[in-house]
Amino acid sequence: MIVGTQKPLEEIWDMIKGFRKVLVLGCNTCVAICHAGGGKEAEILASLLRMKASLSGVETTVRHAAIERQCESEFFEPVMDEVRASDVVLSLACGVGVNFLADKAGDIPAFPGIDTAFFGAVEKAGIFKELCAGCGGCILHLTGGICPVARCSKSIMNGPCGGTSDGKCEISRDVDCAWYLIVERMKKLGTLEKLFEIQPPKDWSTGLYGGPRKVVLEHITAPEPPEKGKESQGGM
Amino acid sequence: MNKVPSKKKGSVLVVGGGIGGMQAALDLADSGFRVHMVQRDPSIGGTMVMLDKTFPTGDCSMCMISPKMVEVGRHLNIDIHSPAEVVSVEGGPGDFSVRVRVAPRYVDPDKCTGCGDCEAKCPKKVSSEFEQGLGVRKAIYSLFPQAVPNTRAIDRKNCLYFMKGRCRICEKTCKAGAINFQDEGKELELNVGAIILCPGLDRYDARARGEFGLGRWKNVVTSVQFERILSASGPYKGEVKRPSDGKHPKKVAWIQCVGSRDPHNANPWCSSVCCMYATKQAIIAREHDSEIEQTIFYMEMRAFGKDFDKYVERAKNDYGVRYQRAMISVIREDPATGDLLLRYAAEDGKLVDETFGMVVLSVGLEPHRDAVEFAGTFGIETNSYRFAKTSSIEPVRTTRDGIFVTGTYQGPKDIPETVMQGSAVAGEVMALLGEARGTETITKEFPPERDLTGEEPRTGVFVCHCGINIASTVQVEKVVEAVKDLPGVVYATDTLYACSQDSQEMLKKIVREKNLNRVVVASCTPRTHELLFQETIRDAGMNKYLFDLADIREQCSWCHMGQKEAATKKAIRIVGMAIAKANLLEPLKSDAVGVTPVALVVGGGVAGMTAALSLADQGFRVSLVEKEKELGGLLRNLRHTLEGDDVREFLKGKIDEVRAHERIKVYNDAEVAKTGGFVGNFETTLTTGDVIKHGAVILATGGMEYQPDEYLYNDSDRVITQRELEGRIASGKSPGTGECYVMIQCVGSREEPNQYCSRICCQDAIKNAIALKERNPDAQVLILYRDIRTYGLREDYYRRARDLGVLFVRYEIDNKPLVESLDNRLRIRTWDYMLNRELTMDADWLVLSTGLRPHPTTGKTGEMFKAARNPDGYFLEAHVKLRPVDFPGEGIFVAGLAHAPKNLDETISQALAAAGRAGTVLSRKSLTVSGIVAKHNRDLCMSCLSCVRVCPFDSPYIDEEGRVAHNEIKCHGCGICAGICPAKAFQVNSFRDDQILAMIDAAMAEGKK
Amino acid sequence: MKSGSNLEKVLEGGHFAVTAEVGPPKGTSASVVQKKGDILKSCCDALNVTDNQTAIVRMSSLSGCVILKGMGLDPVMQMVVRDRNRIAIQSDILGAVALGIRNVLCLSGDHQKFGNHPTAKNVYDIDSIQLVKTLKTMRDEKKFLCGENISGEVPLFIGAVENPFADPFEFRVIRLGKKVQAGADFIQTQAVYDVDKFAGWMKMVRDRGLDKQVHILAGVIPIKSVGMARYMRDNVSGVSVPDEIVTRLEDAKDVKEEGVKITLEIIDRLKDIDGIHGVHVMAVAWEDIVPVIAERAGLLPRPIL
Amino acid sequence: MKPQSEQREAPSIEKPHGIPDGWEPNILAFACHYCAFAAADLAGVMRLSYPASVKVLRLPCTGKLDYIHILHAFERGADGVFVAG
Repeated sequence: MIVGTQKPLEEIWDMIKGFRKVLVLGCNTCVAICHAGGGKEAEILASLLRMKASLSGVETTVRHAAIERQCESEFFEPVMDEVRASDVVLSLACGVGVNFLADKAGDIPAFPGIDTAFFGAVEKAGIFKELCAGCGGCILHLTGGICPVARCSKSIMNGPCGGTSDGKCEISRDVDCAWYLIVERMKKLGTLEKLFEIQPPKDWSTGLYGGPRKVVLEHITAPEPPEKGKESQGGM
Repeated sequence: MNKVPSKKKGSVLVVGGGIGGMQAALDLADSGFRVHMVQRDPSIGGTMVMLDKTFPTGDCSMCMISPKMVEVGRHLNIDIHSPAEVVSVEGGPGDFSVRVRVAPRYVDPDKCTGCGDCEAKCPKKVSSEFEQGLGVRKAIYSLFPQAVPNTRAIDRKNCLYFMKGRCRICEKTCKAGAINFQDEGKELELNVGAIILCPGLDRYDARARGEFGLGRWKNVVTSVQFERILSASGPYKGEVKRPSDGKHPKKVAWIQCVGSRDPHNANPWCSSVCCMYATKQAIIAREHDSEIEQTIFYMEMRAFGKDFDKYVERAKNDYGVRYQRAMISVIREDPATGDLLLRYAAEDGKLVDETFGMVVLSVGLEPHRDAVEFAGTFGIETNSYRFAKTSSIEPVRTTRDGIFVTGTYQGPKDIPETVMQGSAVAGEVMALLGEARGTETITKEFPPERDLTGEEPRTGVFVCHCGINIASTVQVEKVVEAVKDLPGVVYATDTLYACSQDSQEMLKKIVREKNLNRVVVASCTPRTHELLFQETIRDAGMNKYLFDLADIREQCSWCHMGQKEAATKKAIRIVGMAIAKANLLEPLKSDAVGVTPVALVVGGGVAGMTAALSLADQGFRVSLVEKEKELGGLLRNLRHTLEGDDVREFLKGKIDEVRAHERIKVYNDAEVAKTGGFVGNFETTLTTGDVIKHGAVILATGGMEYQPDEYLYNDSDRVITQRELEGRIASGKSPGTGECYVMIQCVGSREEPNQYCSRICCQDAIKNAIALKERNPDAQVLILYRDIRTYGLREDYYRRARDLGVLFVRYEIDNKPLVESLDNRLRIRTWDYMLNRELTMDADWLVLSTGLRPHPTTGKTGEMFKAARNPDGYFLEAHVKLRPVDFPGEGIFVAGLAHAPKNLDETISQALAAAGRAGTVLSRKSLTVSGIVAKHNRDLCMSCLSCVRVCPFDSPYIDEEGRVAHNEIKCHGCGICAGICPAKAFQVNSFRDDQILAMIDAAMAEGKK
Repeated sequence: MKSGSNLEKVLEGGHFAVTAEVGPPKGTSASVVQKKGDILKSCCDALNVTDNQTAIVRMSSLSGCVILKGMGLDPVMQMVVRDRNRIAIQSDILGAVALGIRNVLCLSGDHQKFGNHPTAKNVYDIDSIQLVKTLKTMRDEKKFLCGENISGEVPLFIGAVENPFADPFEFRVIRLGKKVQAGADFIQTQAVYDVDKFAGWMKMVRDRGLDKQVHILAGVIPIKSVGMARYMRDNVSGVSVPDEIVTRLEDAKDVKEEGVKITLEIIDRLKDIDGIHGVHVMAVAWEDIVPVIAERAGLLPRPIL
Repeated sequence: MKPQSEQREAPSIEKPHGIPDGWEPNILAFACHYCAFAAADLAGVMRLSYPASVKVLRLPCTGKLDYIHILHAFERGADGVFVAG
């Protein structure tokens, strides 16, 4: 899932303090699961902003709402009146949702309430960790299912570098060395010899560095409108 | 099965109302028996209520025991007779007649509301027994604020009226008219099927040891006095102060073994608890006062219990407690300062003088002073120390059939073991009286519930004066006036005592007359009175959850005395909050689920077999699962107990009994493969393919003996374990003529990574040492130890070993003995701390006292039943003090070595306890679920699993569709799920978000004028 | 000869090589580099110029190399893959060769987190092994990474580093093998203090025959103070400083002298290990000790080839 | 999916100002039924005195407490919130 963390209140306040009618809009999917931007957090943030406004002597109304997913057009319908009645919408969705909302919100600004962090998983309650970088060219079959792109701080393909110590990365004792894990895991799988080969430089063009990406599923995309007269001829 | 009318009585007498007696009473009353509790003091509670905190978790003692006391006090099937004593006992198992003398209380419990006005007004001050003389009480009093029953009692010896014929102020004060100076007490004749003795303990009177100056030097206090000093509700409100001048002592000393382990001047036994309570007190003292320097003078650190060694390590490392191994010969006071000068012999033998601001005497435990007469009344034998006589294989049976014993009357012990024995005697009684279950219990009948669907709230408010308790501070009429027009309120009134019988009737009448559908009572705390009022409105045909209690006494009038205006304003807010909530309350159903009256016992060792037999005797079918071909477990390796009981004989008898029992089915070569379900309704599949449906499970997966690799064990045939030595002694191979045996203790125990005491090894070594010496006095036996931990009455054998000439030499962990092999002998070198030099011995045999480990299957089994384990791998009980055989998940219990290392008698006690606890589940036709549970809204739920991860009771789970679902049967209504749920998919009944928000609004609203 | 550099000649000639490290300044002064070059020129066969070491911005390695080259010294250009993508790397290599640089040492580079721009974006387009292979392809096949041809020769003596003390120990030799396979001509190792462990590693290296395929120079860092020893022991990942070294320094009257003695003892033992073809002395901010060490270790004079 | 329609009114918080004489903070305590609420009872039993402006709201466990409960109290004018469990 997409993991995010809420921005500091001061930063949010700086974004919205000039606006009189604020809508805090939560997204009840990934960011709700990581306790950063669901309906519950929207309600909490709205309350905090109301108090912040009051303490700053600014007359501001702050309302809150949430929808299932801010990355689907249809889900916005029930809140669009609220959106249009606002001076600014503070979206607690991931960056995807904020972009999407900006497209829909016309002349109403859409601001981010959270920092979208990474694709990750719950390690245990309250701890989320990054496991995939969305590079568009998966090589997990070569690395024991452990991703060096996302989990090695240098994203190297022929690790581990000389900075590893006691299985930890040089950047912090709290970070596991991904390559240490890869070697240990492949030992266990009996496939260590796969690591003897030199991995060639990675093709990064499938990732962020290749420009904005798009996936098109032709079997699902709406076909061109059929010619008139043929519409109801399908057997029922 | 046709139920043959039983000749056995379905009621039980519990003599003593301490924590052990309470546990036995609750277990029995919860499983279909009627209980008479006879308590000598005017309140139940015993010793535990006097304690501040408990080791090793630091939990507040009163907070733990108080709800239990309330439960006992309110239980429909427990009658408390107090202050009372048993006069005579006739008859036998299944049918005893008992005469009980109830002493006069001079206060009529039927009329008394417990308001305490009389006590406040009583002019006579008396030194308080409860505060150990550090505080005062009145002549009419309750033992302590949370007393149960909370009916006051007049202390005739100190009452001015009884002494001088005038006063009677209490009588004039009592608006309920409960004072009765003519009370003569009464005598009761009870017919019971079994008797449980738990009279509790006395503490050694340290004034007998004049050299310590107790009673002479003001700043020398007993450990119980120090408990009261530490207690936030005690005489010093938790401030560590000296009795002489109220100053904070900088240095505090604890002196251990005062009155214990001293056959010449005091009691010969070890009191088992003092090392740990002194450690606890030293820790808490530092928590209360960071300047304090604590020193504990001790002979041997007996931290033998579960996680105790870790606790002592924490005391040393995190709390700066200094442990000084030394005997104090004398204490002298500096009259100018009140400081105390202690003289002791340091380890190098030099005499040292050290000054302390305060000294705590760790006084030992002993049987109640009337223990001998007491035993006579019940016709049971005592041992030479006046404890009830029992054996290691029947640890809770007295010498008279049908009479059982629990707690410190059986021998010195701590709280969890007392509680465990409380459940154990309950288990024994259930087995004895199984057929009479349910024959004498009473149930309450209620009228049908009125259907309230669609009605707007019609709330009635009853504001209590509580005599003058509330009314003297809160202007009750003003409160009524202020709330009567609040939304939803259709009726508001005041009442003198809301809890009195006539008020209850009035309340019911008004509910019907005014057609009320919500009731708010504003009086005292819901913790003691909510159930009472809920029952009353239920009696009036209302759902009991349509009630809220506003606490305007404990949380208002009593803490704002003399501030009428402010208190009244606050009371209005409090009542307003309750009304706001009441308006949003909804009737709740208490669901019930059936119970499969079958037990699964995992593990066929002595724990598993004992539990299985007890449950089968109670009348339940039992499936006993043993992974090996044979039953018996670890005990098969043992021949005799320290006390000399023949273990093989005992074990054979048990196995035969299990095999022959018609209600026990044994599955050998079988393990649990998977399990599911919840209390009352488990379904477990075995590796054999058998599927067992059961209502409760006992995990008795046992332990293992540690296989050493230390001290040349793998290199020399002359290095053996205690178990191997036991075999050699039994077969006559040991001792050979003039042989020398050296034993090393704590092999594989009490050091990282196994920082725990294996508890059995000291006795094992001493048992074998005695056997060697008895067979051949010429044999030399030398035991290298760290601390000899022959706790309780086992101390006798330590003394016997020394008398027989067994030598004991202490070693320290950072200077362990060194062993080298010499042809057919072994050379052992160790540092002798007494002589301050190295000792070298050549031995024929080196015997290693190897500790215990949890059985490797413990982890796997635990995971399946979601039973947590401690860092050492032993099962972690639900609460180390009060729920020693339960798991947080209901219907799952633990017994034996799987829980922690323990001796045979303790394993048997725990197994009986597990059976007793399981009996409380299996004996019910159905289990009622409280209405206060979390409700799960699947439409809102995102299955994020936050609830699944945080719930302490495993009630949210992933269902067959792979989504989060909620099992309300397991839910305790704590609401942690609701707190964490990002989708607000959980709401706790009666604590819903809308209700809480409404209460916040009401709390913050300006009160009406 | 692949490159004809002095270092290559010394090593191919079977001599025990000595290299040292020159850290360029956090500024524009060429004289800083020249001064260090002056101190080191008579006691070393080649001088490494570090590349924004520990991710702290300094004068570029290429410039430092050019300055040393101008003094008639043989520079080793260190190149990390942290800051350049494959385009920049190859372009810099072309320029370096054009300016007469012949030795290149390929490294991953310390993570920017440690440096003075911790919020920088790193590159890590290719890793150090891929860099070695890229240089070999450029030299031997005269082709860029993309396969297109390079005009002109690319005479390079390719170096790589290895840390025998990092985890997982047994995989380190395998990884060294990958570097050799990728085309490394010489290896400079992380600083050695635990000679026993290092010897164990070298045995694994010899068992795989790698010592025959590549010149291994053992890294040495003289310790100047007790604090530095403790810091290296406790905080520098992948460096293993035995406690007894710390104790020796703690007990020493003259810590610097003791540090030198320890270094000499280590070099002495390294010389006896089969497959060690030289030492690489990294005297960070203590360059003037290198001639002393070289002298006392009997490594002078340096061969002139 | 339905948007969360329930909305709170605009807040009625005063602007910060100096503390007037005799002012007592308005404090709401959230207390666990099993411990802190029992402790509050005990305080009464022991006749310990504290300002009457402190009010206690009983929860089944402080784990039930939600951020919004605290914030709501502040929005309604609480000067302090005390969570004990």
